[in-house]
Order: sequence, then C-alpha cells, then structure tokens
Amino acid sequence: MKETLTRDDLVAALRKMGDDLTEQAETLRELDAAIGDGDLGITITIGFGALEEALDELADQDMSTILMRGGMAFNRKAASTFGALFATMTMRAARELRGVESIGTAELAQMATAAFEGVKERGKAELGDKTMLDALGPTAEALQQAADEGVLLVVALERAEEAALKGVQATVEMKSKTGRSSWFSERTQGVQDPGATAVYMMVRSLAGYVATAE
Amino acid sequence: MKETLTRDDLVAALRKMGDDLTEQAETLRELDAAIGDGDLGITITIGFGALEEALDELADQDMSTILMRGGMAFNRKAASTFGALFATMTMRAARELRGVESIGTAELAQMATAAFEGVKERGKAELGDKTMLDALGPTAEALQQAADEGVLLVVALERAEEAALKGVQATVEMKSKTGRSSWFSERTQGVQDPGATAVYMMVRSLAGYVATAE
Amino acid sequence: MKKIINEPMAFVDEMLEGILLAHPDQLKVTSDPRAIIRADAPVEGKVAILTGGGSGHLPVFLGYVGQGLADGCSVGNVFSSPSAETMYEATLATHGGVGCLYLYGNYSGDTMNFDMAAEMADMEDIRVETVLVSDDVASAPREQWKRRRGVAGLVFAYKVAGASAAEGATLDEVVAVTRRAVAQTCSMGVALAPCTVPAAGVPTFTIGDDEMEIGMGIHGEAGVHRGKLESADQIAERLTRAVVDDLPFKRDDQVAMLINGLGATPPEELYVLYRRVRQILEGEGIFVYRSYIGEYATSLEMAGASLTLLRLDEELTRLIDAPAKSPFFEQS
Amino acid sequence: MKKIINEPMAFVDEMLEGILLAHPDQLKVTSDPRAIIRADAPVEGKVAILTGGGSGHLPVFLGYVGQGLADGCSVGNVFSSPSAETMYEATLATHGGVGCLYLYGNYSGDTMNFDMAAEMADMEDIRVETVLVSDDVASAPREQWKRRRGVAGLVFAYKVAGASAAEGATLDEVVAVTRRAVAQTCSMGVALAPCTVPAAGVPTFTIGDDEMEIGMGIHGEAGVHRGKLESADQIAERLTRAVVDDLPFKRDDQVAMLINGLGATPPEELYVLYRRVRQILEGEGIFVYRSYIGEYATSLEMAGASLTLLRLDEELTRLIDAPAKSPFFEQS
Ligand SMILES: Nc1ncnc2c1ncn2[C@@H]1O[C@H](COP(=O)(O)OP(=O)(O)O)[C@@H](O)[C@H]1O
Ligand SMILES: Nc1ncnc2c1ncn2[C@@H]1O[C@H](COP(=O)(O)OP(=O)(O)O)[C@@H](O)[C@H]1O
Ligand SMILES: [Mg+2]
Ligand SMILES: [Mg+2]
Ligand SMILES: [Mg+2]
Ligand SMILES: [Mg+2]
Repeated sequence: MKETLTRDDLVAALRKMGDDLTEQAETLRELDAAIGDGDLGITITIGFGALEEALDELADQDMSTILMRGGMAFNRKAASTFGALFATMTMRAARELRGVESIGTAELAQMATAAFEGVKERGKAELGDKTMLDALGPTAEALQQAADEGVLLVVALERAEEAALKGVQATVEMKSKTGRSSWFSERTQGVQDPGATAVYMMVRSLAGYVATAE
Repeated sequence: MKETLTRDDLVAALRKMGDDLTEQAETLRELDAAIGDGDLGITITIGFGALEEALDELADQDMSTILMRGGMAFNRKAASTFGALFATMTMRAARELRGVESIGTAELAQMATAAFEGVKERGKAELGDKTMLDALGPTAEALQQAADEGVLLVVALERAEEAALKGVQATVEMKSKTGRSSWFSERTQGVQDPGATAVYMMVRSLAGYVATAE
Repeated sequence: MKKIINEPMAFVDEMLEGILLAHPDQLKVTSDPRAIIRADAPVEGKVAILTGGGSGHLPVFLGYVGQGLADGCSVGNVFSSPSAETMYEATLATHGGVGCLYLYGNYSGDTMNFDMAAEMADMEDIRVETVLVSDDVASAPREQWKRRRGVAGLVFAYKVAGASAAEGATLDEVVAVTRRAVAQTCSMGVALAPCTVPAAGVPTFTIGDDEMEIGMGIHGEAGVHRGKLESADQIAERLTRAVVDDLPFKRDDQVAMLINGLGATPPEELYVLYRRVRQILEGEGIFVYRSYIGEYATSLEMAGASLTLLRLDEELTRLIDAPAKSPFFEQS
Repeated sequence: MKKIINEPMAFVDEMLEGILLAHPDQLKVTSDPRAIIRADAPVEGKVAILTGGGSGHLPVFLGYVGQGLADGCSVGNVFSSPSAETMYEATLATHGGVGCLYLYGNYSGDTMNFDMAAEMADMEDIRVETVLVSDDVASAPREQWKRRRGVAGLVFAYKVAGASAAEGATLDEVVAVTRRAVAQTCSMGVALAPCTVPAAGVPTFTIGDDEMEIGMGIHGEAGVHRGKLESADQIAERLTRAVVDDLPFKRDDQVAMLINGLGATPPEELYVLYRRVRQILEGEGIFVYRSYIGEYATSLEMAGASLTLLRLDEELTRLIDAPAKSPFFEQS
C-alpha cells in the first residue's frame, strides 16, 4: 500500500495501467464495435504500447514531463478521439504536477479535475452525453471530496473507483449525443460507453497499484 | 417412330433438343466449372432459348435455312466457344440440306460429317484433344457406317448415340490440348469433356425424337 | 476476409512506402512519415489545402493530394485519425504564406486532433481555417446537417477547394466556396458486406446473407434501414429519394453526381445503379451535368455503393470542370 | 456474393445503358447494342483498333475504348465471348479505310467468333489483322507462350497499339509494334476469393478460408499452386520470380509495371504488394520506368491481384508515355 506516489511509482503505475488496459482491449473493442467503429481495442493496445515505450526514455525526467510526453506518445501512435482526449487529460494533469515531487490525495484530485476540464474543452461535450466525461466527472468529484476530507490515497482511490463504476454504469441508459455513436443515438441505449469504460478501468488499475504496491 | 425427318420434324426435334439440353444445363455447368469456366450451362440455356425463339419465325422456311439461321441465333445470344462451334456445325450441316426435303440415314450422315469437318476447321483441334470432336467424330462415323449399310434412321441413331457415349466416356481419360482447359491440361484428366457431353446429349435427344415421335 | 498484407501493424507504413515508390514525381514525404505532400509543395502564394483521416478509404484521403486538389495529407492508421503532430508537420511543409484550409470529414477523432494541430499552427502564425465535410444524409436529420458524417462528398469538396486555390483565390474565398459546396452536397449509401480492419481481424459488422443496410457509415456505423437485399432499381430508388428529398434537389437543378463503390462492388454494378438513378433524376427534371462513377471513397473491401449529389451554380460548375491530377484522380 | 443488380439476364445490357448515359461525349452505340465505339468513330485514315470479350472485367474491355486506345469493342455476356456479328458491326462502324487490328485476349470463344467476324469483314474488303494477347505465365510454358491466356497484359497492348495508331502508323506498323509488346509482356496472378457470375449464381471456384491460388485465371481457371495464404512479401516473391524468370527479364532492362487488383482487393493492399515487387526488381537491377497500380482488369468481385511487366525499348517507351483518355483510363 502506498501513501503517496513518487516518480518511480508514477512510472510503475502507468506501466501497470498499460498492461491492465491492454488485457481488456478486446472488451473495449467489442463495446466500441457495438456503438462506434470498433477501433478502441487497437487504440488502447497501440497507445499504451507507445506510452510504455516512451517511459523507457522518460524514466529520469520529472513527473510532469513523464506524464505529458507519455500522453503525447500515446496519441502520436494511436491518434483517435480517445487518443486526443487521453493526451488532453495527461497534458492537463501534467500541468498540475509542475514542481510536485509526490502525489497524495490532494494532488491527484487536482489532476483529475484538470483532466476533466480539459476533456470538456476539447470535446465540447457535457455530462450525460454518454462519453468518458461520465466516468471522469464522478472520479474527479470523488477525489476532490476525499481530498477535502483528507483521507488516505488508497481510500480516495477506492471511492474514486466506486464513483467511476457508477458513472460508467449510468452510461448504459444514456443516449449518445456526441461523437461517432451520436449518429444512431437511439440505438446506443443499452450499451455501456466504451470511452467511459476505459476511464473506469484506468481508475481501477491505479487503485489496484496503490492498494497492493510495496 | 420416324423413318425420315420432314421440315416439321426438324423444327420439333430442335425444340425437343432445346428442352432436353436446357434440362441438363446444370450438369454441363458443373462439368465446365470443373475444367473450364462454368459458363456452358448458361450458354446452353440462353443459346437454345434463342434458337427456339428463332424457330417461331423460321417455321415456314426450308430446312437448310431453318438450321442455319437457328444456329446463328444461338451464337448471337450465347456467343462462346461452344456457340461459335454450334453455329459452325449447323451452318455446315445446313449446306448439306440445300434442296433436301426429308432427312434419312444418308442425309443425316452427310450432315454429321460436314459438321465434324467444320468444327475441325474452325477450332483447329484434333481427335483426342478432349473436345466435342471426340463425340462428334464417332457420331459421324457411326452414321456413315449405318448409311453404308442402309439401315433405318432409328437404328442409325441408336448406334450413333452409343458411339457418342463411348466417345464422351473416352474423354474422361484424355488430357485437354486445346481451349480453356488446356491451360491446366494435367488436371483435366478424370473429368468428362463438357462440350463432348453436350454433343452426346444432342445426339441422344435426336435419337429419342426419332424413336418415339408419331 | 483474406488480405494481401504482411504484419497487420505495418500495413499503413508499407502501403505508404509503396505509394511513395510509385509516385515520386507527384508525392513526397515530410520529416513525419505519415505526413505526405505534393512533390512541388510548398506552392508560394497559394492557399494550402490540408486533409487527413484514417487509412482504408483510398483514394480518400491521400489520393486527392495533387494538382488542383489538396496539398498535403496526414495519414492515420486504418479507420483511425492521424495525430495532431502529423497534421502540424503537413501544415508546416505545405503552407505557402497565405493560409491553410483544413478540409476533412466530420469525425470526432479527426476534429480533435486537427483542432490541436490548428492551435499549434496558430502559434507559428500560420492561419488555419477548417471546413468539415458532413454529407451523409443517414447520420443526422437535415436541421442538424453539420453533425453528419463525411463520406464520398469529400471528393467534390476537394475538387472545388483545390480548383479555387489553384485559381489563386484567397483563403477566405476558398473557405466560402468550399462551404457553399459542402452545404449543397448530400450522400446516401448502401452496404452489402462488411470489411475487416487488418489489425482487428474481425469484420466491422455482421449482416445476413440476404440482407443490405441502407445508410451505413464507411466504417460500419449503423445505418437507417436494414432489410432484405433489393434489386438495383429499388436500391437506386431508396438512395435517390433520400438524397433528393433532403436538400432538397429541385426541378431544373443542375448537379454533379457520383456513384461510388465501397470496395468489393464491381464497376459493372455501379453502372447498373447509375442507370436507374439517372432515369429517376431525369424524371424529376434534375439535370446531371457531370458524372463520376467508380471507386472514389472506399472502405477496404466493403461491398456496397453510395450516391452523392452536389447542386451546382456557375462558380461551382467551373471549379468542378477544372483540370486536376493526382496518382488516383485525373481530369483534363 | 451479394450484388446490386436487377434481372441477372439484363445485367450486361443495363450496365451498357448506364455507361452510355454516363459518357455520351466519349462513347456511342452502333446498330448492334453490344457494339460500342468511340464517339468520334470512324476516324478516317487511322487504323481502327477493335477489341472485345466477355463482360465482368471492367475496365477491360470496353473501358479502353477512347483517345489513344481502342476504337471499338464488342461486349459479351459475363465471362462469355461476344458474337461474330457484333464484332462485325463494330468493325463496319469504326474502320477508317486503312484496316483494322483485332486486339484481344487469347480465349477460344473470342478467337472463334472474331475469326468469323474477320472473314465477314474480308468479304467487305476491310483488311483485318489479329494480335492475340497471351501474357499469363501460369497457363503454358514459355516455349508455348502463344497458347497462354490473355490477362492484365491487355492494358499495355491497348496502350501501345492505340498510341501507335494515333501517331498515324500503318496497319502493318501497328501490328508489328503491338506484337513486339505482347511478346515481351508477362503476367502472373494470385486469387484469394472467387466471384459469382450473376446468371450462374454460384462462385466460379471454391477455396479454403486460409488458402490462395497462384496463377489462377481471371475466370477462375485453375492455377499452378494452391496453398496456405502467405504474406504480401511472399506472394510478391512468387509473382516476381515467375514473371522475371519467364521472359526472362534481365539486369538493366527497363520495364513498365502493372499491379492489378482483381476486384475486391483494396488499393491499399496493391501498394503493399507493389512495394515488395519493386524492391525485388531493384535488387535484380531491373529498372521500373513507369508504374500502374489499381484495377485495370478485373474479375467482378474476385479477391486477388496480378503483376504484369512489359520490357520497354525506345519506341515502346514513347507509346506507353503517350496521352490517352477514355471514361476508365486517363493519362496526360
Ligand atoms: N466529444 C467528446 N467528448 C468526450 N468524450 C468523447 C467525445 N466523443 C467521443 N468521446 C469518447 O470517445 C470514445 C470513443 O473513442 P474512439 O473509439 O477513439 O472514438 P472514434 O473511433 O469514434 O474516433 C467514446 O466512447 C466516448 O467515451
Ligand atoms: N478448339 C476446339 N475445337 C473443338 N472444340 C473445342 C475447342 N475448344 C473448346 N472446345 C469445346 O468447347 C467446350 C467448352 O465450351 P465453352 O464453355 O463455350 O468454352 P469457353 O467457356 O472456354 O469459351 C469444351 O468442352 C470443348 O468440348
Ligand atoms: Mg472508435
Ligand atoms: Mg466454358
Ligand atoms: Mg475511430
Ligand atoms: Mg467461356
């Protein structure tokens, strides 16, 4: 269990995230195939692959640089809606990390909120439009709440995971209002949003790292 | 049973031939698909269809004209190797019919021989090359023999049918030396030649007409 | 679907290598291997037309880089957007000092990446305007036509924008006439069989042996009607009705028409379809000024076709008639 | 395979109707609806190039009727020869007083019908010479190359003969240079999936989901090797070896190269194939002077591709480079 994340933790957590998400690529592909174009599986596999490769070069940079460059590497190799939004998230979160040496609950909450705002700006979507915002929003909110209460990182991430899961489950009943799936908005009801699912998986992976890492 | 064929018989026999061969079109398609391009089924269906249509217009012409124009109508609508050779056969046979009022064994033998020579000229193939010649040659020969012996048309056609059948069966073991199938000559062994099969079916149809018509 | 490929992950790069080997007189690559531009770029004093999108749609997008067409293209993985950085490279390498038009199909992946690229170009004081092509009638109602997908209508947009820029128009002029063209372009497609993205290995959708889907998107996005496969004439009726009633196209309108094959559908079938669409249009008094029939915007080996109409005015007619030349599109 | 057609028996006539509706400035019909000729035919004083064959191979055959190409075409049913009478009509309507070249693929149905047509033309004192294209290496050994099938090599033959006739060459000259081109043209193909003739309704051949057939003919005639589907690079190796070793093509030869798609194979894959063939040729010191990549001779929706090489000399280079224009082929 980790109380804060150092630079090495950030790198390790990102690697774990890559491994975890890549393992789930087929699930994401299927969800995206159901209401999108089915490329999210490839995006995840290639994108996280590129990120992990970039980490090899970046390991001795500061945390902010690692996160920003890592996200850019993801989108360079696996550009897509998800890729651009992933890069936007990491870039905005990285901004919050400038000069920061270790990530606790407060820092993580700031990062998540910044990422959420970034995605909103880039994608011009709203909560409830059936997008990754619907997982990212609750995540940021839960972390902010945890930060306000001053709870430990591991608890904060437990709550964030729960919030993200609820958020992602709520997307099932939503009708898509933006992006590819909005072209057949009616038919998207009943299917969980793939991008939101990916965000939930990322939160879960991070929660897992913090809970189990020595 | 018919002792000779009049103009009305010729028309009726050609119609029967069209019906019989069209019924067998699928068999011919399959044989042609095995060692050729599979179009012989369509050629037969369309070609004999065109011939039968032409007969409606031609019924009051003389026998020679009926046969020649009928063959040309076949090839106009279903041009192909088989179509061109069918037109060649009918044209050459028609030449033998100029001024003839009824077809007995001798006339039929002359027609078959002329058709055989015509196909040889047009197609530049030899007996044993695995072509329709291998059915047409034995047919002409059997009819000539029958004519020499002076036997009745029905008997002559019985023998011709038998000869054509033997001829067509012999094509099974032959390797194709001309036309489309010669491009994979080796692999044609074991398959009966489609064009020869069609000729055999034509002879059988005619034999049937002569044997059963009132 | 069986494919003539090597490593699926190398597919796009090997394809690009082949295209560059084949057409060095017309195309060249920039410092970014996915940013491909005209061999004579940058053309000083000419508005640069930049495009891009996922691979798998040739001649769209790269095939329309050429004389009287686009200047550069950023090339994504199959059915995936290119990156912002690639588009930025293409921009740097083609802009001729008088601004750039980003002209591409309305897909959120492309929009987000190319918007990022435009912001990067802006930091270099390169002026970028964007026109999104959104011609697929099946993807949103008329009132929301700007939300529609971009499909084969891209071809007319390239033709118009490219010819206008080649004539020496300013960026504002190019943008204006291209917007006008896009606003008067409608498409409707039918899919009969899916395609398979090499790296995915499974078909983009499933469809019964006796079924068709009207309005399906070029990546397999669901359409507006799935039913029994109909005759070419019935399909023509459906596509024409959808397109004509949408804008709507009216008696005495003069149009450019595109019957586009999605990949596996032979040109013979496209002409059978063309025949009936043309008859219907003539019946309605709509005059077909110019026709394009063939594979202009594909989806790998998808089977199916689409109809696109562009309503012409005097300027658009001149621009559509202008010569153009790329390795994939030639008109003299 | 699902098709966008109406009555299968009407397929060819409806396709022709569509083509004539679409391209009235370039093509016209004769008194025989299956004999289609250049809109400006007959061209007085020019050798007329006549071609023809079964439908289902667009742009072959009709697609090569145009400026600097053929003058007329007789159009058969799908994969079936046109009739002698149709070819005769096309001949009457195009000959410009200085003789005709019948230029087509070596298939016995066509040969027999066009020989009949030539005899009919002869009776009208129209001189006809015939050059058969027989470029498919898979169909007979080198010593018997004149027995081979005609496949995508037709495209180079049209280009050469058409350009020569357009230059004002005599019939004998056109025949001589076309024969020289044909004698130096070799092709080899690979099929991955069959096509279905509309009126037949069943695939032309069957092949396992993981198989390919090297050397298969464009109507599904059996090839020389059936085996597991290989990578694009391995296929390139097979096709290139077969073609190069056949003529043989040698170091310092200059060639025109065609990578042709059979129907369902996307252009992206053709460029992946092109890439490797080109690398191999360069490795052997064979110089690719000009490349054509795309669908130039198809088999409906068959999946697969072919490689064609033509060894160039000075005259052939000039003729290959000459401009040409038809509704399906444009080179400036
Ligand atoms: N405007 C938007 N804002 C936020 N998220 C979006 C937006 N549009 C799409 N998404 C997210 O992107 C996911 C799809 O990503 P991806 O498969 O890369 O998209 P595409 O293939 O359509 O380009 C969706 O499930 C959704 O969560
Ligand atoms: N040179 C030839 N002489 C005589 N018969 C021939 C010749 N070539 C082919 N045939 C016959 O034609 C038949 C095939 O006819 P068809 O299917 O019309 O040919 P294709 O489809 O190859 O044009 C063969 O089975 C054979 O009997
Ligand atoms: Mg997607
Ligand atoms: Mg046949
Ligand atoms: Mg996508
Ligand atoms: Mg045939």
